[in-house]
Amino acid sequence: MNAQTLIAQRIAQELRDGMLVNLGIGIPTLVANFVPKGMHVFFQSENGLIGTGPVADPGMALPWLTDAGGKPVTALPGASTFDSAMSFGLIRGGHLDLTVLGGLQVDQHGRLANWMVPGKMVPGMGGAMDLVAGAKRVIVAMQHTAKGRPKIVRECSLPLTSDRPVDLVVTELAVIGFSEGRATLLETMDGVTVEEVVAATEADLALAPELSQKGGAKPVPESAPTAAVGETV
Amino acid sequence: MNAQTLIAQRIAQELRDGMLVNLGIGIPTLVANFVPKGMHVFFQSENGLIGTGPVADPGMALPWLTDAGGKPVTALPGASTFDSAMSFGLIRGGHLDLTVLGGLQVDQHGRLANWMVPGKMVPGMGGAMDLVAGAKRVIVAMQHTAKGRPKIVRECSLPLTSDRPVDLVVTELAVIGFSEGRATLLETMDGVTVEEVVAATEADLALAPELSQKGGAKPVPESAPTAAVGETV
Amino acid sequence: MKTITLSDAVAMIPAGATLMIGGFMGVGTPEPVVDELVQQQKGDLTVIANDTAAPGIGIGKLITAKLLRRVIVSHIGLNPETQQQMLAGELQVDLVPQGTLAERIRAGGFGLGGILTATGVGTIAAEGKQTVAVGGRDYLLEPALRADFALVHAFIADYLGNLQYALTARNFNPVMAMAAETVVVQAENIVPVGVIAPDHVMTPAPVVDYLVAKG
Amino acid sequence: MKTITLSDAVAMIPAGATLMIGGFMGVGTPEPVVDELVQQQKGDLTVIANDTAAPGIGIGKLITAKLLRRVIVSHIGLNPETQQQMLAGELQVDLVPQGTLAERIRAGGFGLGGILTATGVGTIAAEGKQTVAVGGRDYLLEPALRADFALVHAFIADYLGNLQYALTARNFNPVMAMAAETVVVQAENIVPVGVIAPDHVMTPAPVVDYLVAKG
Repeated sequence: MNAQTLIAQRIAQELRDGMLVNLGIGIPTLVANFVPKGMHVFFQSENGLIGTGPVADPGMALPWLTDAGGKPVTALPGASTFDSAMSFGLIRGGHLDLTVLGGLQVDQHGRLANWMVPGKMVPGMGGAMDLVAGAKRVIVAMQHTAKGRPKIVRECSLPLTSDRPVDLVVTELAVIGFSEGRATLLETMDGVTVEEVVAATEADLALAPELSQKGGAKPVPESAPTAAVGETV
Repeated sequence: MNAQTLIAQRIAQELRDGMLVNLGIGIPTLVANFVPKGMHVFFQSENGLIGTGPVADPGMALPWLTDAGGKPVTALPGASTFDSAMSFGLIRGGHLDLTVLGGLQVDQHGRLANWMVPGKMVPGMGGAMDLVAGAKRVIVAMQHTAKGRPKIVRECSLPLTSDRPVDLVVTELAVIGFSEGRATLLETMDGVTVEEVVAATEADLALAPELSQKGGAKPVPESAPTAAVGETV
Repeated sequence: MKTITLSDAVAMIPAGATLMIGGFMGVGTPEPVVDELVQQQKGDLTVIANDTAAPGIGIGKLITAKLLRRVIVSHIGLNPETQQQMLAGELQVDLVPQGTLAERIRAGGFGLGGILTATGVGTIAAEGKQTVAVGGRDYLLEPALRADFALVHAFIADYLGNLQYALTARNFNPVMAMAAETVVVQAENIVPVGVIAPDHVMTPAPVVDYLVAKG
Repeated sequence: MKTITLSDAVAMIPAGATLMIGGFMGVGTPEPVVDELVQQQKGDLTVIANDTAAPGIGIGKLITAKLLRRVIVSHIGLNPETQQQMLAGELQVDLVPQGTLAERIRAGGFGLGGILTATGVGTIAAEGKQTVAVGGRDYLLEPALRADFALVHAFIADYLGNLQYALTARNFNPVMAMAAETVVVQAENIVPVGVIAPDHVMTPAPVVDYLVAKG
């Protein structure tokens, strides 16, 4: 199992029946592949859809039915559509139970930077600032390091997406929470030691008393060609 | 022709093709009976309807299709329905071309009081404050005096509905405009003299250079049993 | 979304709760839910709604039963009992311009702290309100409103909780369905998933907490 | 509402105008109107929209043709030409969080001076913005946006101008149809009055100024 799959599978364990969930582009999108059997989850696309289904079969795409990346998707039975004001009303108004987003950096209080690299990448924040400020629960799905440098840092060098801390960061090495206002190592992935996680993390990590080992396989090495995927929303 | 009909007929001359119009309860409602032949006007009910039609025939009323007074109405072909937020978006957002409202008092700058009499009648402002603040054009339909006392006054003794001046007041005696920031007598009704209007008006009245005599009949006396109708919105 | 009996739905509501109740002069009010509130004698309630309808209709029944401590409404003119209780000091009545009321409720449901409106500037509706100038024009800052429960009437609900309203019975229902901790829906018709087309859903299923089962 | 040819519709728009253009990554953008803007070489435009799409798609065509002076958008990430023109100082790019952009446009069309949102607090999106506390929480005061023209795409328009949008092509179109001095609609289907049921009208006819006739 590669790092992306490992991360997506672990995040899928956070899903609950009836949740309204918004998935960012990249690794977050993969979470939809691992919804537990028998569970009904509503997936929102912020361009105006609840009940987003998989990509359309060849020849079945409709130009008026797309995901937030503009790619043709399908709609599941019970889907609903609405305008952008309503879509972000759902996001900001406490109706979105969970958002899963990519990340560039997370600081030791859980504050996320994921929308720009000054002078290099200025795509615009799109819906990211609303999602982090508004969702009931925010999970960041990202590789633990980028080109060998930690992405969970003392202080973000990149511009913040929100001053509201995220709830959970899931990487191919670990699950880290921020409920106490500081980075807390909750789980290590299968075959990963606490020492390995600490070494790959710049932020000070508290250790949860119930620290456990999860996940199904050794992560792929950092140099795997998947590293650039899912870093932006 | 009684005073109400006279007023409603005169106001109907202000209608233009394609206008979106909101009529208050009382005399204003009668304006819908005098839309010029061949002209298409959209009537809004602020409870969420454009294309309000006449009262339903016996046995044809639908409990989910009512006017702003809660009375069953019909909908004309091309009607549309919407929620209260949208309804008042249309009113405040510059989309409502004209509102016709009843009045208790109008001051010499055109500011209207029509929603409460402290200690006596406190129905609530309903949509009146939004209508006066938001409509492109506001016309007040009211009898010129109440129990012999002028209703167009120097200063309103009753609480204002808005600080935005109305555009026109139409009574059974006269048409008075406020475009110059002060009450200006524009027309007298058929058979009414300028002196009669001035005598029945407390506010100082400027006389329009093109002052003309309009309307089809002598007004009914003030004591007519219609006097209490249309005073509130 | 869970289905619930009418009796259990109202039993969830504690005395003293703040309720948003859909409807405009009773049209679009979940009448069976109102009747059950009277039946269970839930008292000391605060109600946020367009109006207090009339005696014997919708929220008017709650007024007559003296179950309300406070109402936040735009109009009480068609219910003389509301005025009587207000003048007798038994009922606090907060009057809010109708468009401002709709936007304050919407703001509560859409995650906005409030909105700026010119409605009410220079009137007694501006008393105690902060005034903010934008682009040279004065606006009142009107804060968001939320409630413990929204009691919503729909024309059609599907098994998931997607809602469609009918004609002028829509009014405050869709904004209230967004603005409460717990959303209870009474629907005239309950239909299988897919009967309401995605483009015709007016309130999406995930915001609905309880759908009252047919008796 | 008047019907108008595509050519005449675009001829109305002066160089230097501010346009709201519906669409999300090109989906729900009135493509023929965009093509005609390029054809008539309307320049120095300010565009308010969700994004600048991609080269060859929707607003991307206006970028490629260098017709834009300024864009107010939430996202430019899928159009490298937008970034190039921005870095070269040829194009002013104002980035606004997507939900804030939708609400600022809605506020412009709904007669609100602005709205309060927590989105962007503590980030560079808050720079130069007034902060207002409501109920102990900080919000940014985000002012209303309006435009000279709204270029709207609808799935169905009736002869009066009532509009219905399809699925995710709705996006910014309904709020923009409320927020401009002149509203120009390009519809995939034009139908007789009554084909769209009152409850399914998403933009009521009176707000539409021009409906582009089929070529």
